[in-house]
Amino acid sequence: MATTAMPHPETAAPAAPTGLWSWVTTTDHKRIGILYGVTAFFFFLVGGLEALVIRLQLGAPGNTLVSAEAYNQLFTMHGTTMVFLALMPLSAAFFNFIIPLQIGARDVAFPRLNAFSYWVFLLGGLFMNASFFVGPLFGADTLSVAPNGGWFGYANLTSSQYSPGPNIDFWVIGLQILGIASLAAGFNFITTIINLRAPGMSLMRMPVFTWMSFVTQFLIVTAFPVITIGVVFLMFDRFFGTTFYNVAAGGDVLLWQHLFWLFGHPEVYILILPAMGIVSEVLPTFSRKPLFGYAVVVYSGVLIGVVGWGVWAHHMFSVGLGPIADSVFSASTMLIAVPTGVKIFNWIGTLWGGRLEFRPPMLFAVGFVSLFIIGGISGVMHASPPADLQQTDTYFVVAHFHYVLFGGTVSGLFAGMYYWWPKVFGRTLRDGLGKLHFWLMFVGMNLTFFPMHFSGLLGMPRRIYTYGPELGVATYNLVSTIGALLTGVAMLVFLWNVLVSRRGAAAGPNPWNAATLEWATSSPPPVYNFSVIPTVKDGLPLWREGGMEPSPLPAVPPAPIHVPGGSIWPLCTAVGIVVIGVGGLMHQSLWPSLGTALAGAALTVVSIYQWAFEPFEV
Amino acid sequence: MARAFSRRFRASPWLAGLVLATPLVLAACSGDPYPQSTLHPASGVGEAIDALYRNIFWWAVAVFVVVQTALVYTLIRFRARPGGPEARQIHGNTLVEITWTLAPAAIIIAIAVPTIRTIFDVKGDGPPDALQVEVIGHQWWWEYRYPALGIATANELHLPQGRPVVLAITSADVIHSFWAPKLHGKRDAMPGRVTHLAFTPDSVDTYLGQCAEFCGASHANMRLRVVVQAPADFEAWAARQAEVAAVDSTQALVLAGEAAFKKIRDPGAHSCIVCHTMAGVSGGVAGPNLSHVGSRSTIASGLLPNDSAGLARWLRDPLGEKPGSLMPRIDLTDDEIAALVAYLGSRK
Amino acid sequence: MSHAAVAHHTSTGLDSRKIAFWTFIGSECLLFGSLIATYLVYQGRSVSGPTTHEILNIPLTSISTFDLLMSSLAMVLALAAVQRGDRTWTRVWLATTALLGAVFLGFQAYEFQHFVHEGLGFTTSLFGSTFFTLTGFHGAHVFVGVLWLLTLLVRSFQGKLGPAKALNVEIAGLYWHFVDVVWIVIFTVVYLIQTTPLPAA
Amino acid sequence: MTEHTDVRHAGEAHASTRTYLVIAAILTIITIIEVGVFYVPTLHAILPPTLIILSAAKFTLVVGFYMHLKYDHSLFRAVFLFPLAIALAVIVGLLFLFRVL
Repeated sequence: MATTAMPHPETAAPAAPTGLWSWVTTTDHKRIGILYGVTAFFFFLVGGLEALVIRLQLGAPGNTLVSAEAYNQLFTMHGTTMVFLALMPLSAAFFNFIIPLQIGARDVAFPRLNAFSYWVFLLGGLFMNASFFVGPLFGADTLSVAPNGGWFGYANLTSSQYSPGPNIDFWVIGLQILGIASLAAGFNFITTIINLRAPGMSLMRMPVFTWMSFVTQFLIVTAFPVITIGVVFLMFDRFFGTTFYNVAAGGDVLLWQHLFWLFGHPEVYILILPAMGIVSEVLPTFSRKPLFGYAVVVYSGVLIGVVGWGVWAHHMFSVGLGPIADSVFSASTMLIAVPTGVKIFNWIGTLWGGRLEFRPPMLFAVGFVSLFIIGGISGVMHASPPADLQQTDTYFVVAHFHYVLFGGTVSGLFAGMYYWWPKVFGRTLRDGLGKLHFWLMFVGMNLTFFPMHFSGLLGMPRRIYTYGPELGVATYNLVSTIGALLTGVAMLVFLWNVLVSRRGAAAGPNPWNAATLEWATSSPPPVYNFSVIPTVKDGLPLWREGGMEPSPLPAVPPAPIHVPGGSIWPLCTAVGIVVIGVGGLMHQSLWPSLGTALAGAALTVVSIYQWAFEPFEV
Repeated sequence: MARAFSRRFRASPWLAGLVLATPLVLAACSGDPYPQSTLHPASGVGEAIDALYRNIFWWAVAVFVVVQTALVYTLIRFRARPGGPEARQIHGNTLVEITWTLAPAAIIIAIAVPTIRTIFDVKGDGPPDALQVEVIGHQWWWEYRYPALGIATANELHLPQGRPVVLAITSADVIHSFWAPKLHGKRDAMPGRVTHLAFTPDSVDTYLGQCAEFCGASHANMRLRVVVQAPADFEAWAARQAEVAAVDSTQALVLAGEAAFKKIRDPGAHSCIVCHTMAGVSGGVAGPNLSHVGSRSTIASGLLPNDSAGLARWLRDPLGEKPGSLMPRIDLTDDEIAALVAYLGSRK
Repeated sequence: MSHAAVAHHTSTGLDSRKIAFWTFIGSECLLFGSLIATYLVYQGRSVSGPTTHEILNIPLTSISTFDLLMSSLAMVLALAAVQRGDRTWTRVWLATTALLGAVFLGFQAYEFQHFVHEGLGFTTSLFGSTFFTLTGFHGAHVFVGVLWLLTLLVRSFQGKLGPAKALNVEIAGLYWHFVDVVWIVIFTVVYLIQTTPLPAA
Repeated sequence: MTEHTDVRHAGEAHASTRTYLVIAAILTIITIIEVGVFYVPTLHAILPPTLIILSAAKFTLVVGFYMHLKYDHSLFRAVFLFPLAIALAVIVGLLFLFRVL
């Protein structure tokens, strides 16, 4: 692809090319961020629908809305979709759009690698969800070959002996594809944050959202290889008949649990840290004062990331690892509650003495803090192994992680959406609808998940498609179902707000009068982000006198700016990888499987070489 | 709007506290509406776990009230009022940071000490004279073996009251988790490993429980009961289980049922004797031991009551009752079903 | 990789590709770390099939280890040659490194075929599964490395690998040395530390 | 972080060819020792620790000299050693949990 001609100083910056081809070949971090956001929110709605059907089925004891097999597929896909296809990519949407702007860069370090990450994510998500519809290709009816082994896919239930169908093959190959997307993005953002900061922006002057994203990327880069190996073993067991998790041959089912949770716990910090970063940006802006204890909040985030590697076996207290291992992991899990608590206190410290304006971003950020307190406390309650023996695998744990993931991450992400919407689209979402959305979600969320503490303590295990009336948890489940419906309505209000706001008043560069660098450029920013790369003198450049030079940025770039063109090769490489995956899916029959896989491999290799030798100047 | 917001918020901690307390109050006074409650232990170890849980619970409530109140108070006091004070540009306060780092650390230690102590209390090694029972998880039912007494049963675990018991737990296929909440926390049943639960049931009662680790299609239907009997009753039960229940030859229906049970069907796997053990008749091990199925209160791992209606429903369509069940749909005539119901019912 | 980027502003003065690649190598430590941990955890747990003593050939593998060590030396000399702009020696050392890598793959192919012949297949036992997966992953990395080196060789013959492109060779070198270092660990962990007792000497 | 605008020429403080040959010789010697120790039955008891130390030495030599970690910016050390430390901790942790150590 020819690179875009360099603009002559007098002429306005080159208008971003339009049309489908420009989107398919885009390497602009802002467009990739929008693509991530739209795709991830679509999958978030799919995951939400799956949750609604689950709640309708559990609304009453002995319900027959869905069969056992269908229910197992629904809860597996709800978990997998929400973790891998909704929350992580929604965070990635913010990484893509906001990090380069916050550190004063024109784009990420490797724009084409960035596009590659998105396309692999999109195709991986479609591959995984195609399992709902392609049953007939496997001689089964539709809605019967979606993954059904749980988002955790414990061995040896997921072995070919106990899960013979293609269900788990979709899950296994889908996860490997999505792993590639996350890893590629991880290397890209670590390099971007290290190497493309504006002059004067030392690490301790970086915005907290970028800091938390930086820790998140290190967790991704170190955690995903472990689950990749765990899933490789499962793939080899299922495709070639190796004996990694085959108990008869000496294999150990606990190996999967260790490898999965070694990834699993850093994964949940990958899910929460970006939202914590967003809250640490929103609270100061709407309290009209700096974040309380910036350095402490940053170091707490780093500490959470590091200690996050030492807690994984608290998911395995009922396995009986022995009192010593249980004590060690209980201690490390409780230790991690301290920096998390410190972060919460620092947020309250930020609010203290502020001039609090409860605009929608602030509502969701405060909602995050309030609900995350409940989630954090209920988490500590089963950090103690004996108590966990009663709580693990029950709805008490479901309540805990929904308070932390829905009350926490989703509220944080909505705070981010309302906060940066004007920067991304140039128009602000309506306040009134935003508040309605918040209150519906806040009440709906509490109605859904608070009763789960009780159904869990009263002995309702997880992942059961039905339960007897004698259990005494029917009312709690009914309330949860009503809450889920209400939360669904809240999502509709948000979509309505998105539609209605398309023609709102144009929001200027800094509608919230915030402090960080992304608010120094126009809304939406030009394709090259900053007419001139500013020099930063302070952690809050727009609030401090002389915090940023030149201030304000010149409207037209004084010198010609090179804007890299598009490239089709990231998409082609992504297609190649997914074709290999489709080949893997047909492992029952040798030649079609080998043929498809080799074709995919060929496409991938050719695309990589084209990508490598394409004239492309960053 | 801000005022409505903060009023709604001011109510939430007290509302939450109240709602949190209801199950404790409710369960304590009414019959037993919560058979699988984790809050009503009926064994020494269960009480130790419950005591630890309550200790942590009250710490949690205290932290919840303090922190949420601090948040709500801050939201109300510093909300933007027309003509109100500007925000104070505070950057941090080292002393405050130290205090609210040490405070949670102290609470954590206050929880960690009893936790570690209880961990060693519940690590699953009973006294040497404890009753040894092997618990084996299958896809989707429980098998119990009493090696000392030489008997095997399914889904309903009989235990003597007041005597320590050690359950050696494993699985014959995938991972399950044995859990009778009122007696002890759950312990995973894993293929290729043996894990243990040790406890002493306090009082005579029937305790409900179910599998707590996702194990496939009918994970929800893999229920269990622990029937704690007075020592004398337990001895009688065990003795009864050891005998071969004689067939009452005067009952034509029972004899027809025995014939139907022994009948080799087409395909062979549909014959009862291939999968089930019936003392003196057959030795199949794929399905539960039916030698004394008549003495159990439920069948199909707690799904159906053990009466003629329940037995008939199960025999007519096992896959409908328990999705994915390994027991196939056998084409039985109504007469055969009636005969089998009588015969199995007589296996007391 | 694409030709040197226009000198543009970086916070550390280092090339982004080198930072990204060191991060990639760090991530690969976790990949091979998990594979090695699994091999060690499963050692001695196979219920059937040949054991390490009956099948592993230490002399042969020592030679292939030496071969890979020498390829690392050739790689470093290739980089030095590119930086000097010495086209001839660049091509000699790049070709040598690729050749030594190919020889290593030859050793491994022979060893795999020999093991299967001796009754240790990929699915025979835990030892078979873990051994072939660990050494197979490493072998695949060596194969990619050889392709990468041959690509650089072709670029050199096309005159597109001048001193300004030294970074491309340096990054290929980082990859190659890392693959060599992983083999150093595998050689010790798999071949030399055979915890199952030695047969009577 | 030092402020540089130009892309610093890679490896300007790199080692000379002679160093590389010396390193290659040392690596070869260590490998010979490793294999030698393997064949000495009396040393069998302390075989694992010695071998780990020897391979760690080779590891450090290659990473330090051939991969330039010793000469290059400390950032590369951080970005490599932090994940390496996690990998080692994971291996040791799993060996304890599976009672191999």
